[in-house]
Amino acid sequence: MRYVISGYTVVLAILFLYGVQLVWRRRRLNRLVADVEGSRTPDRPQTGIG
Amino acid sequence: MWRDTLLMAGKDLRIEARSRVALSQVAPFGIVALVLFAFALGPDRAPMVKGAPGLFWVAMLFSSVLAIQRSVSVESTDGARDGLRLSGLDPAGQFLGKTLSVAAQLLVLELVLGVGVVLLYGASIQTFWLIAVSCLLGTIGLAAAGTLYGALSAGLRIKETLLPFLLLPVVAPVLLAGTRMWQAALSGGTPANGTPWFHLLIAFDAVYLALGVVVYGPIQETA
Amino acid sequence: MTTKTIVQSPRVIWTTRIIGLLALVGTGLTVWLGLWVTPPDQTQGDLVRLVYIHPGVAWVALYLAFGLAAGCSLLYLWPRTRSLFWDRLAAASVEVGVVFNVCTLISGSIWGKPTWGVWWAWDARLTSTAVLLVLFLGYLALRRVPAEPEVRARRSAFAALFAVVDVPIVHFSVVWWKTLHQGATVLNANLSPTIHGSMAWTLLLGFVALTLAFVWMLLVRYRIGALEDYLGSGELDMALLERQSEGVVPPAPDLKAEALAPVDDAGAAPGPRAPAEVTR
Amino acid sequence: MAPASSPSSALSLRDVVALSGRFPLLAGVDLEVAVGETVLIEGPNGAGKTSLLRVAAGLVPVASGQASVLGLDPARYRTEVRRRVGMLAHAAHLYDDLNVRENVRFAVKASGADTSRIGAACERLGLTGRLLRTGAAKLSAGQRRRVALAVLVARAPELWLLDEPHAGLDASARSLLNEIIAEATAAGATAIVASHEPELVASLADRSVTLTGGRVTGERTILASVDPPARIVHVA
Repeated sequence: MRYVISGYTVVLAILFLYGVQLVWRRRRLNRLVADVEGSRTPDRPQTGIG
Repeated sequence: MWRDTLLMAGKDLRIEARSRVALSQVAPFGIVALVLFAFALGPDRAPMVKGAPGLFWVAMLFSSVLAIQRSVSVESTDGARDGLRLSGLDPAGQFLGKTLSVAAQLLVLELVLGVGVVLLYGASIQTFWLIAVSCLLGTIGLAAAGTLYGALSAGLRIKETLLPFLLLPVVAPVLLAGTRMWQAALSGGTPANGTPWFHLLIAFDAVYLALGVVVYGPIQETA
Repeated sequence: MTTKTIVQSPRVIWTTRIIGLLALVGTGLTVWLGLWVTPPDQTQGDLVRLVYIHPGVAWVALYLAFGLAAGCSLLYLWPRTRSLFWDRLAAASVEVGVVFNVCTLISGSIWGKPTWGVWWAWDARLTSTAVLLVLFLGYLALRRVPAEPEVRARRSAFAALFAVVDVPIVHFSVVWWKTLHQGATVLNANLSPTIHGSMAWTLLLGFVALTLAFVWMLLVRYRIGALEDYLGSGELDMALLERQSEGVVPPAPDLKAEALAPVDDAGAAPGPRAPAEVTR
Repeated sequence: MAPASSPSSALSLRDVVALSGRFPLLAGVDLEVAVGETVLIEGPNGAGKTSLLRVAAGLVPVASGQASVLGLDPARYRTEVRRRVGMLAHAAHLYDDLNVRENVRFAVKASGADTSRIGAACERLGLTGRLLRTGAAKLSAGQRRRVALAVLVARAPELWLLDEPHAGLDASARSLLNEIIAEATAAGATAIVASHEPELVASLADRSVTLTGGRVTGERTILASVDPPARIVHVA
């Protein structure tokens, strides 16, 4: 059972951490893009990012 | 296409004849690798003889990376890359010519390393034709896949580090097939021992030769 | 100068979220069913519980992700369907696939230790999986070399093609390498235990949940690629205008549109800004 | 493979846009060059002169618009176009490990041209005696350029694309170059010469086109009333 638990833990942890990392990267990029677009067209509010 | 192949191969081999990079740098590197393997496996003959086929092919694989890098760098001086595109040579011919010249150099290298394995490790070859077939087919595969990856990495600034990483896993089947055929040859195996590997090498060669003929032109235009 | 914005339609956003949620719930259920509800196997005991995740992860890594990457790369290379969409999808697929591949190797290795007594038995399937991992790590390394998106896309698509044609050859070579040397492995019987009842359902659920997790990661990773390209191409409009203002004759007002339109067709335009991409 | 053609126009560009990544090298060029013409391309550095020649040689793909070189689409008949076009670029495209004669032979053979003119071409450019057996690595910049020119003379392409051909040449080599261009066009070839020193080529050219910011911004006829053969006589 030791092996089973560790197998589940490792696999799920890797997938979960990768997913968190993805979301974090996307958020950061969304913010960057919002900044860039905000500076280009200040009159136009950003919509629907992310 | 065949005329261009010969022209290209002739040009590359002439350059090698003049610069002797393969002879004076790549071949000694292979010998050094063989000697280092011997050091690693200890002074006893037994593990060396047992490992001889694999060590031969590992040394070949590493040396072929060097040979490919040389073949790429020949075309990257003085705008020769543009020159080759402008030359009017058929891209398929360029690919086959480069492959041919690399294969010719690797065959000489195999001869050197083969003698090295026999002399240094004390391996005795029982079935000579298995060795010959594995070397010939393996070399074609190494040269074709290498030339293809060389072209892919030609425009990259960090090709020296990237090329081995891209190429070596791809040519792993050549290592496996070559090693098994050599093992059969050293232990006096029957032709049956070599047959599946023979097919595998032919498939590998055919795939990468065909890919190169079709794709070399488009790769060259990707700059 | 028209400012194009990179927005995602609410539909895509919500689809992504729902898929992510389903993947989470599905995986959670699989874990619960796999660890507590299903019975242990007669021959393998509790070890059989690994069957609910290992094959699922392997299926995603070996078939789904790399099959998708191969298909996308081909579609990119085919002139009629050439679009950065396929390139980004291929890249996303390979990256996510590599993560699943690592999970496959780890879970396979953990399963192998109690079964075979060693972490790495040079089992044919695990070995070809490892070679596949290295091949596609090379692909990712190649992508990391700075280049224009179109150049990078072409180069990567070729690299993916070269690697993919190698996969069957590697597979056969490794299988023969193993079997021709030591005779057929008898351990395969342990790897495919008879499955019925709650086990079958859990297995199926695991496959579905992991596939959904893959799809969710793919969508998010694609979005990241699109955003990165968008940020990288921010200077395009400025470059075009500057270039034209070098001319003595004032450029025609619609010149920029003309100059860019065909690039759009070729899929070479800053993809995420094109209207078609907005809904992705 | 390619349609056998005796086109009336050597180069025809219609609203051609060419990109390097996202940078527009050419931003909508219209240019017609008739067979037998000598056209001078003028313009400041970075105006797109080299890019125009590279598009004509099929080295840079056309992103939009239409290009036809010797009546052929350069994207479709890439090899065919490159065999019939000769380009003198900044780099001489020489292999350092080969000597002059070998470099010339390889380049001429590669283009499928007759190798019988090689000797005369080398002699013409002063590549004789020991120089022929000198490795390309030991050549000076001017000598490299002469080797590249010898290749062109031996190949006798239908369309000559010369990028700053006078750069790095001394006065006698410059007048030799002009002579060669004049002879080639007299024999029916077309020449497109990019230069920011137009006075060096002006005596040869039928007309001059000015590029700025990747577009054609001016055009003038240099020797309006002189038909090519008469002018060649005059120059030679």
